[in-house]
Amino acid sequence: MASVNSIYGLFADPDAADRGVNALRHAGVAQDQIVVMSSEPHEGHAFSLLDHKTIMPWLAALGGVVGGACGFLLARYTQVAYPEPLITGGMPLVAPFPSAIVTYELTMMGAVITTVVTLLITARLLKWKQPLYDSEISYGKILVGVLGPSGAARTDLENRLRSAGAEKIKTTGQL
Amino acid sequence: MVIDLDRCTGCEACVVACHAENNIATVGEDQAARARAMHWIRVERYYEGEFPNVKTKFMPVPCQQCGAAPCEPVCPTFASYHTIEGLNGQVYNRCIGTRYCANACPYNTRFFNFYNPVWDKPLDLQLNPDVSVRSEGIMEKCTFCVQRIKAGEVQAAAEKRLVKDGEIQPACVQSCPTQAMVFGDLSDPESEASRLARSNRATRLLDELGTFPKVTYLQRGSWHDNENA
Amino acid sequence: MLFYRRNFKSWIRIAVVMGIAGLAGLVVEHGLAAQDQSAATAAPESQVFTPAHPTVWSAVQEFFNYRPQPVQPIQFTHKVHLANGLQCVMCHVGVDQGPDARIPSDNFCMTCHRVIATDKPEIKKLTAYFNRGEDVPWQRVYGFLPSAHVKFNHAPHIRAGVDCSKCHGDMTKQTVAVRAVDHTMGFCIECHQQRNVSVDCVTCHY
Amino acid sequence: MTTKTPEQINEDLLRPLEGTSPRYLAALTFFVLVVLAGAAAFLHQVYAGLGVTGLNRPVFWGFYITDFVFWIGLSHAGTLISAILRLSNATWRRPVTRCAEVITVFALSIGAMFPVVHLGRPWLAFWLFPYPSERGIWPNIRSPLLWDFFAINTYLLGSVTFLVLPILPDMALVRDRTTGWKKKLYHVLSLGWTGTPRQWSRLEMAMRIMAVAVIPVAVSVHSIVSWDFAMAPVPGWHSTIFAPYFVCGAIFSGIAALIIAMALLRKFLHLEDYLLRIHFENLGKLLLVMSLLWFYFVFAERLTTWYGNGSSEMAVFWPTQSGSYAPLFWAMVVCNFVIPFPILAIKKLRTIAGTVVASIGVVIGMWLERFLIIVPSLSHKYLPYSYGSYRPSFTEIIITVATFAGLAMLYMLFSKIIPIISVWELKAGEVTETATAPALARPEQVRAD
Repeated sequence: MASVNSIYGLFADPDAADRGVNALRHAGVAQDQIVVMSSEPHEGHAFSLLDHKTIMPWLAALGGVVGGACGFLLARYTQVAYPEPLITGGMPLVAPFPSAIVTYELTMMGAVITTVVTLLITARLLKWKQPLYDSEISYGKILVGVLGPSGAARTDLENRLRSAGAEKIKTTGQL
Repeated sequence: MVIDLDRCTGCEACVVACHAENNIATVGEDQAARARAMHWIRVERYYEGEFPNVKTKFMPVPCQQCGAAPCEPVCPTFASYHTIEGLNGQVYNRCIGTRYCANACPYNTRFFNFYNPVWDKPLDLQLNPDVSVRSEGIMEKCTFCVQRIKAGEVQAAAEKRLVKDGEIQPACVQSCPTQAMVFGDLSDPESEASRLARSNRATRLLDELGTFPKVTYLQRGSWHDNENA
Repeated sequence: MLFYRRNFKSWIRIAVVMGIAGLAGLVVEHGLAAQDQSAATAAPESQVFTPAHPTVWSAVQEFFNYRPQPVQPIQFTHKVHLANGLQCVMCHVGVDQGPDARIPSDNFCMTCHRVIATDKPEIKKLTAYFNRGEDVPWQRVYGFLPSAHVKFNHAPHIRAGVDCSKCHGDMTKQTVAVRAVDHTMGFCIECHQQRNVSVDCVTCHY
Repeated sequence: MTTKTPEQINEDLLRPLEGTSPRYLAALTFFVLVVLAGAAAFLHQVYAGLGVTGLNRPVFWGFYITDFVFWIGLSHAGTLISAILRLSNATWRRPVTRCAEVITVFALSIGAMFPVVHLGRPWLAFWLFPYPSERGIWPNIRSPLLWDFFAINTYLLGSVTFLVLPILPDMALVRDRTTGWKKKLYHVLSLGWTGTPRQWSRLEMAMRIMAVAVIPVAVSVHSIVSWDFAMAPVPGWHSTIFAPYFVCGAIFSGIAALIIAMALLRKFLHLEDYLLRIHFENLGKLLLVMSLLWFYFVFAERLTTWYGNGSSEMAVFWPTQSGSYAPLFWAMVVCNFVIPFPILAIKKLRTIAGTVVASIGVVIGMWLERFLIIVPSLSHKYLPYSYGSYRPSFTEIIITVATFAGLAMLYMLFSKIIPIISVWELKAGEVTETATAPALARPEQVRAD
């Protein structure tokens, strides 16, 4: 943790956190340097809309199509794989309704798997060593901070965060 | 197969022959009382009329070897399937014992090995080496004595000829003292079985279910008869 | 006197001794009962035939397809016999006639070995069997497991011209037969397909 | 509820994770012992053969398949209800969803076990998996059991993710509030959750997609379970009404199970301030609707059978109405309709205790329903010569009982490891005010400064 330079303020009030984010923006901090963390989604607050855009539903739909295609091919292939036709009950080898059921189930499975994988990747999960974290978040605080600020801007950023309503200002790394 | 019910006397020779030919285990009194007896062919007995004018009717019921068998598609492992020759094959080693086929079978002609079968020695020496001995957890049923069919085909192939009509006989057909049963190739219109199956005395068991059974029962007084009269 | 005048400590001592004695008695009785039981179960076991596995362990072994190579009573050399110009069908006379290839009786072996190589230790073993009027207890090498429910017939394969070595390996290099080829279902099906023979399940499984 | 601060919520909901009482350990031990007894019974069955059950010809399916259908039905408690409530944005759902989803995952796992338990040769169950082998024979897609295999796996995967995804923030919460090995454990379990807006919005989106995906899957699962029966030409089974009938019954028993579970959690984890009467009342209303729907389906099914008067159908119909299975049938009607209907319809009776009584009735009634669908039909198949009957054996009963203990055991263990009420969702629900803060300055606007 200590290897990363950062300045952050802990806010109790989500409105103040909104102001804090704005203050950092006005200080000229780039979008990808601003870090916000909270123990609740705080829907309706402006900062909750950061990084809001995602193509997850389209990816899920695509995953569903791929899964469904796999399902149909599996249903088809497994019935004709044996060199001699395995007829049962006078049904066609690739029976339409059963194949449709398997196709449907694997469509859904494809969509579910794609959603989970997309979530894990785009939400940057499965990275247990996060560069910046403060366990006070779990006590209801909202963290607004800057990753890798220049040492010169330190006091300016601290002042801006404080005037936005930060309860505590903390720094990590060598600043 | 064609079974003439007017000839059947209910002697159950077919049942005994089937047990001997196909290594069917006798489960013992206790298990039989719990409805776990296995008879690939059974003689159903029905009574008609009021005492004392009672008439008994016998109906031997083997596996009907349906053309569109309900037991086949429900098997998840292809243990139950349709052979090229049109039999309902039962592949013992592939059976995992879901017993779904037995539920789907409208004729109740499928039998489950609830325990491992046991033969008192030296009765195991009379086991037919051409038929495998099924163990616990396996579904079994009438095969139309597929071992005899295969042996007949091998013999015919060795002699470089086709199988003759009536050359192959399942154990039940062979043992029937009144010759009520006839076995033959239904796909050959000239065979004796085909000829009898076209008779106007012909009926099929639970025909209305659309299973296309390959066992034909011949009897007088059927509605076919009245229609034609 | 002896009983009611004792103090607490000695009562405990008595209790401990009686407890140990009781336990010992239980152990002995249990052992006897177990012996009884094994005698009771062993006897009928030998009197019935069942496809059940004798032990759980054997069932596990079969599940994982573990089959040790059998040990033959006599180190019969296929190599030498074939090198001396014998053909497979000379001894395995049933191979083109029925399901079983057949192994000749020691009577058949002795037609030659009364005079040939009588001084070899393995032949002496054979002669001993013959003199006792016993068959040689050959161990099965191939053969499908009962749970495979396969009925194999040698004759049609020989008639179709399948070479013995296809399934049994090169016998000119083996002494006693060993499981040189793995008889899996894939192995059978591959050949059946190549030769355009039926691969219907009931061709072999019934 | 509104009086609770976020810190109090944390305290209340994380308390069960902090220690165990002797009473908890005693109950857990009891359930573990019952589960072990069930496992022993199953091993005995594998060793001795399926003959130790009461099954026979023609009743080849009995208690195990009843349990299978029952547990799969019960699994519709969670994910389906929770998904519907999520999509309809019902705010009262927040304390309910997780304990419902847990029932789904565990009941489904237990249910999925039964097709293996009932096999004649369970060690070959892996043949149901479509995997390539040198035999060239794959599973038969045409078999309804294979549809089950695919449907249950999809549903299990879906409901596990549906349960696990919203747990991640709570895992992070627990991680921050504990020390030592527990902190390490929860650090791993939280998958590195920090709570950035990006994570929150992705989670929200994923949950919305999952909710949309899981509802049709849940419907399909129980339809397919019903098709296990409806595909076979057995009188009483071969019916087009079965799929909706089973789905309805599944939701019915699922809600009942959820109400019972919630009542128990409320009592034993002291969650009186979170699981309120309104939750029981709302679920009670749902249960009432399902009870009426269930009655409608039973009536429709019975009516068409009776009116059609087919001889083979009537051979199954009469034993259930007035013959040997009649006591069970009418007990089912009492449990599923006569008891719950008045309790749930009269507002005064729709209390916590009232809904629990109704729910217990429904769970028993629905188990009976599954039994009555399977056994009478099998014992009266077409040819009267082969009619049969069925009596369960001790082995089947002990395994059935063990699965109930198994659910209790899994539930108890789960509630010790993970907060049974979603902490962050509850806190998020507390925030009612709308944002009045200024919108964020756009980056280009900032540059113009």
